[in-house]
Amino acid sequence: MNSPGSFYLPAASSTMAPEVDALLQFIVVASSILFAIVVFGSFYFAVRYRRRKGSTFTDGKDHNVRLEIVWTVIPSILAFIVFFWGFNSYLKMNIAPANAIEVKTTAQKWFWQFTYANGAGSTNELVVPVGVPVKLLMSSKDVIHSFYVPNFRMKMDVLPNRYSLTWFEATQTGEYDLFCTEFCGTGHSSMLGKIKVVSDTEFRDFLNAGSALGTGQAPEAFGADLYKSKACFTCHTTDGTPGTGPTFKGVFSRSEAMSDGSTQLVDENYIRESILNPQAKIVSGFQPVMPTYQGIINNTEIDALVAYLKSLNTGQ
Amino acid sequence: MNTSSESNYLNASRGWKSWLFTLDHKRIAILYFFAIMFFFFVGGVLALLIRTELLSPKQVLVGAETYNQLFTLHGAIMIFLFIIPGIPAILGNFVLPLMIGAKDVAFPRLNLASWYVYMLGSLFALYSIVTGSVDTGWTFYTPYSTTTSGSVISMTLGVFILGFSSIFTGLNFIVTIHKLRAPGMTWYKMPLFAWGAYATSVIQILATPVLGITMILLILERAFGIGIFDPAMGGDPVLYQHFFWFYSHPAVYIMILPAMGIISEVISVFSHKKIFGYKAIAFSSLGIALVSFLVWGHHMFTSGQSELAAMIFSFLTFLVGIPSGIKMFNWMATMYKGSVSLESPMLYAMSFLFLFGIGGFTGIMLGALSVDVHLHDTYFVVAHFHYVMMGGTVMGFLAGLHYWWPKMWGRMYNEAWARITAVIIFIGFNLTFFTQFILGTKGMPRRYYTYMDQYQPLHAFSSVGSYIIGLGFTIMAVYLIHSLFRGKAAVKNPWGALTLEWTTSSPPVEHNFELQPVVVDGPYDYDRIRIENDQRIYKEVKMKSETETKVGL
Amino acid sequence: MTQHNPQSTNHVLPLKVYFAVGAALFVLTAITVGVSFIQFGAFNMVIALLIAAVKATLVALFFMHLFYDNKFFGAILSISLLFVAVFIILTMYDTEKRAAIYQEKGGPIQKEAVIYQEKAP
Amino acid sequence: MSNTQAAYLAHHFSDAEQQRESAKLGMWIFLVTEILLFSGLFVFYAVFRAWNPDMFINAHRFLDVRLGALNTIVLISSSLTVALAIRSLQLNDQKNAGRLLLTTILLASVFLVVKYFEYSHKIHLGLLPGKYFSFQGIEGTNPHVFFSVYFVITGLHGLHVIAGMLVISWVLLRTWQGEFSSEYYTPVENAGLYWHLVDLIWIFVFPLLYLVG
Ligand code: HEA
Ligand code: HEA
Ligand code: HEC
Ligand code: CUA
Ligand SMILES: [Cu+2]
Repeated sequence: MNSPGSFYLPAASSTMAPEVDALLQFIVVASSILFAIVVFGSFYFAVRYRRRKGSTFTDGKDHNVRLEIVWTVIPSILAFIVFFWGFNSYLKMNIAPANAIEVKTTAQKWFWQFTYANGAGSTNELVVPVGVPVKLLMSSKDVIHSFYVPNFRMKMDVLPNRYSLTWFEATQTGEYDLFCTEFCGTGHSSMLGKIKVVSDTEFRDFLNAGSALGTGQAPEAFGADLYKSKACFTCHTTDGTPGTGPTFKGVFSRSEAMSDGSTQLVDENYIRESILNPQAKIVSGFQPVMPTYQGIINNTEIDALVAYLKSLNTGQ
Repeated sequence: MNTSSESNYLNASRGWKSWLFTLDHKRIAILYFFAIMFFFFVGGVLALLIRTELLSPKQVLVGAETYNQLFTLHGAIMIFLFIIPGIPAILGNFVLPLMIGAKDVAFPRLNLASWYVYMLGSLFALYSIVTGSVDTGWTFYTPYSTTTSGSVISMTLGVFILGFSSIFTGLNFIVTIHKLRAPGMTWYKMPLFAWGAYATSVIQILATPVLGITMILLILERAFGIGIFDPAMGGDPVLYQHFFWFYSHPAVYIMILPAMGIISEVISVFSHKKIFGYKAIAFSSLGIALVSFLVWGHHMFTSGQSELAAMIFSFLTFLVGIPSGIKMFNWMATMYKGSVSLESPMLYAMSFLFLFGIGGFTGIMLGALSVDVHLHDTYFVVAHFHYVMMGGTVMGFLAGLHYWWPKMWGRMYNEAWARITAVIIFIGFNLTFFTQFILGTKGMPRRYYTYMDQYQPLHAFSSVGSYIIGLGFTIMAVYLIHSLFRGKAAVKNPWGALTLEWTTSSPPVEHNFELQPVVVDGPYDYDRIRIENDQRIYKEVKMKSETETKVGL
Repeated sequence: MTQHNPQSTNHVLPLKVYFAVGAALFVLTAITVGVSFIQFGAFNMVIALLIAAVKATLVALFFMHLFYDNKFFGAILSISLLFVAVFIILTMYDTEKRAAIYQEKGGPIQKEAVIYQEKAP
Repeated sequence: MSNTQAAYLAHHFSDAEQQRESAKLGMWIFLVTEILLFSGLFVFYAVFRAWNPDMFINAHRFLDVRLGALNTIVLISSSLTVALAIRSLQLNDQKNAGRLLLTTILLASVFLVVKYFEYSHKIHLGLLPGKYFSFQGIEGTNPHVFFSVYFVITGLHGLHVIAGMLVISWVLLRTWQGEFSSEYYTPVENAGLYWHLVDLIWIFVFPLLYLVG
């Protein structure tokens, strides 16, 4: 079921992908033939009947009902075939098998948040078992995003205050790109993620580890993990260059000018507030675009992040 | 500009007032020509900036926000300020009354008003650019557009105002075609460009008001939160998409139908053969216009709309392909056993056939539900619509511009350079956008300012292609401007065409015709009229003065 | 067609016609208000729209002279109504049928609601 | 061809009949664009009513049926007076035509005055759309949406009433100056068509908002 892909298609790694490819290729072939007839036919006539010196009298044959019928009916038949084929696969794409496992997906500027049935969660990395249908129940916290995995040939918009659903069944373990394909603002093109397709046992391990994340780790190290897994890095760098947000290099106990003119010392409380209620105080020179992590990050995780930010100071 | 001593519409009166207050449809067309070309130039430069930014996977020129503004402005300017008014307002205004033997359009004052409204709308758009710009994409999807900073309101207000300009033109054309045809010009003796313009106008009348109300509701949503589109206030963003595409899908046929009309003219004239399937072509225009209102949901297959609605929209989408195909086949049959000369308008027409063919068939791929799920919002869509808009409409526009240029200005351009340019643009275009089809099938999403490394080579090819297009247009600008000042004087009928606009002088006299033309033959009766091509002499059999007719009776 | 006959477009209707139509419109207004106080459930909407349609037809035919004028104008009006219908019907075909496959997809949106809540597993 | 006609014949028309027919056709096409402009609002209404029928019914109780009915009567009467004004012109009775047009404008002002009272009552209660909605007593989800529909439809319609009044004032002025007669009255006819359309739209708005909610 897994085709390696070609110069114009990525590898087909879900159960639906080969079906989509088949129709796509059918249309490519059928329309190439029709295209050759019409366009190259015209070009041939243009050359074959090019104007020569002398008389340019041409005959007056200006219609032929039989021809008109032929070139109405044949394309119509083709169009019907394509329609039914496409619709058939589309229905399959939309009706999840009953045994599908459900993953809740929240999109938010500009990252993905996944929650599994047992409460384990992950950010920007969806881990799924191979050969098992996975149903995504999706909604957004702000604007419309769209969940797109080219290898699976699947895409579904994620709407605010509304559910949308889709499903897939991966046929091959590996890592696949996840894109956001609905324009959602400044960070649209960095709203990327990965789909990690693993074996059944690995998936079970992941679920178990997921609900007990961070135990037995030093807070700084855990915070560093969170910096990656909670997508802070998409906006905050640690090397001193400002991104969408201020850099984390030397952020702790820095005095920061706010857009309302006040200054603010970056301490534990301020960091906490920045994470849970980022719109409260805006660092001057930046847009108020940082999403709230309310409900996504718990207290231990905030503490870990604070410890990590502190460590960035002493590290230098 | 014209050195000959005869009086024509260009030299009939002088001074800027005689232009800014003119009621002459030909002069209004010229006013439109300069305004619209200016915006095409701006949109094109923005496109080149986009392509330069995409040369490498990381930032090259501008930041993410600026990039988002670039493609929004590129899309909005190209669509609302260039391509929708383009052919109707420039070429339609200029030749439609001439073609049907009228002295002017039905409501000359409204016609002038439409130009001023256009300018006003464009001012609003420009105002929004200087006051923070917009970064929503040309589709203004909610709730992004109701929450982003920037001056969305003045841009959408501009779009709203531009709608009126479009409505005025459409209204004028419908009435003109109904009421002002010359004696003897029956519906079936009308040139096919007039049919195309008619079908276009019908769409403009029926669809544009919905764009208007959509923009009003969007503004109200943004300003007061009325709760129709913004989910935070209880609205439905997918409903916005219905509203938007109810206009914007038919709008794509506002763009293509007049271009198809031009192609029908050019192919028949340059094949010196009667157009094949006149009625089939004429009615397929109307067919496309009507069916175009039933398919808008194909832009929303993955939006979370009902699966049943998606099914209906997909089915109807395929129906639009059939009449477009009928046209293509009839054009081919017109060339069969014709006497084809490949002068520059015809070269652009051939480009049209090739590029619109590809664009159309890829439209069919997008119309197929399951395939669209993969391709939606990838570069495949970007490539599709550039193939139909740039490769279809713009090629049609260029064909028409070269075809009627001698009539508009009374000057010829340099034919050799025109042919070279047609080839350059054709090559550059395919390089730019064919690569994007492959990018799309490989999964490259659109509106991405940075991208994954694996897409770089194709993006680089595409950018190089766009520079070649830019070179082509620069050459074109040079030879066209050169022609305005230094071009050879044009004869009445340089191409040996049979439609009425070629029976008056080049450029036409102020009131179009010396005498009221009376139509005897059909517009493409090449079988009945012998044309001595070498001398390019056209026997004027069609223009008979009214007195002559009366004597004849 | 009658359109080229100036007589027909200059057709002067007797006063009677205008007053009769006006009276009919008043009466229909009274009826529709009256009926709205009776509960017919969903039929209230149907009745109200039917009466409105009758009133609109009267205005169009007599006040706007469509009855006597060029039939083409009537055609234009009908076509525009047809497209309004297309707009409403196809849009509602979506908004009403979203729950066809998944229950969760259907239904109106809640104000300020984050409907994304933890569902019991 | 009479003198009055010739005076208004634009150069690009061959006769007055052609000009008249063109103007009227143009007007009808313009009316089409108006209908489609309003179509979006009817979609707005239909979609949200189908989603929240109970809320719509609860909320519409806050509209005053009596005032709505009064306005319906006023608008219908004004439609009648325009129609009669045109009839008077057909009979060359400029005086009467002027009087009837004036009545139309007065009726239109009555309509606006009534609307003013309706609006101020709602503003007073806090029944404004969107962000400004502050009323608490309506059951159902998002009752402010009903008032959005209400204000947007009646607001746009009100703007059309004002535009119609301006147009009618203009033809009234020209009637007083004796420009129209049974030979030439196309502008009045077109102004009338526009006014009837404003009436037509109200005929649907009234039951949808005031009666069935
Ligand atoms: C000039 C403008 C123009 C034209 C003419 C068309 C023509 C068509 N378009 Fe295109 N389209 C756009 C401009 C245009 N489009 C734009 C701007 C967008 C994107 C907007 C955005 O999102 O920003 C878009 C997007 C778009 C989509 C949505 C994609 C997505 O976002 O997922 C779809 C889907 O169905 C589509 C389909 C079609 C079809 C079926 C046609 C048909 O009309 C094509 C018909 C022609 C042919 C088919 C070729 C000739 C036919 C034959 C030789 C006969 C044989 C035919 C058959 C066998 C069927 N278009
Ligand atoms: C008519 C419509 C039209 C036209 C002609 C073009 C023309 C071009 N477009 Fe555009 N494009 C759109 C409509 C159009 N586009 C739309 C609607 C979008 C979507 C926006 C969105 O997502 O919201 C888009 C998006 C879009 C993108 C995708 C951006 C993204 O998704 O991130 C790209 C990228 O390559 C692109 C490139 C180009 C290029 C290289 C050209 C070139 O063909 C341009 C060539 C033209 C020139 C270089 C002008 C040069 C002129 C002269 C030198 C002078 C001539 C003067 C006289 C004759 C007087 N366009
Ligand atoms: C979408 C981009 C984005 C993401 C993701 C993001 N931030 Fe921010 N952040 C910003 C922006 C923009 C600012 C500055 C404006 C403001 O103060 O709100 C900011 C400000 C901050 C500040 C205050 C910095 C200072 O110099 O005063 C802290 C602390 C912070 N973010 C922590 C985090 C943490 C921890 C995460 C991840 C768990 C995170 N941010 C994720 C965009 C982001
Ligand atoms: Cu999220 Cu684009
Ligand atoms: Cu479309």
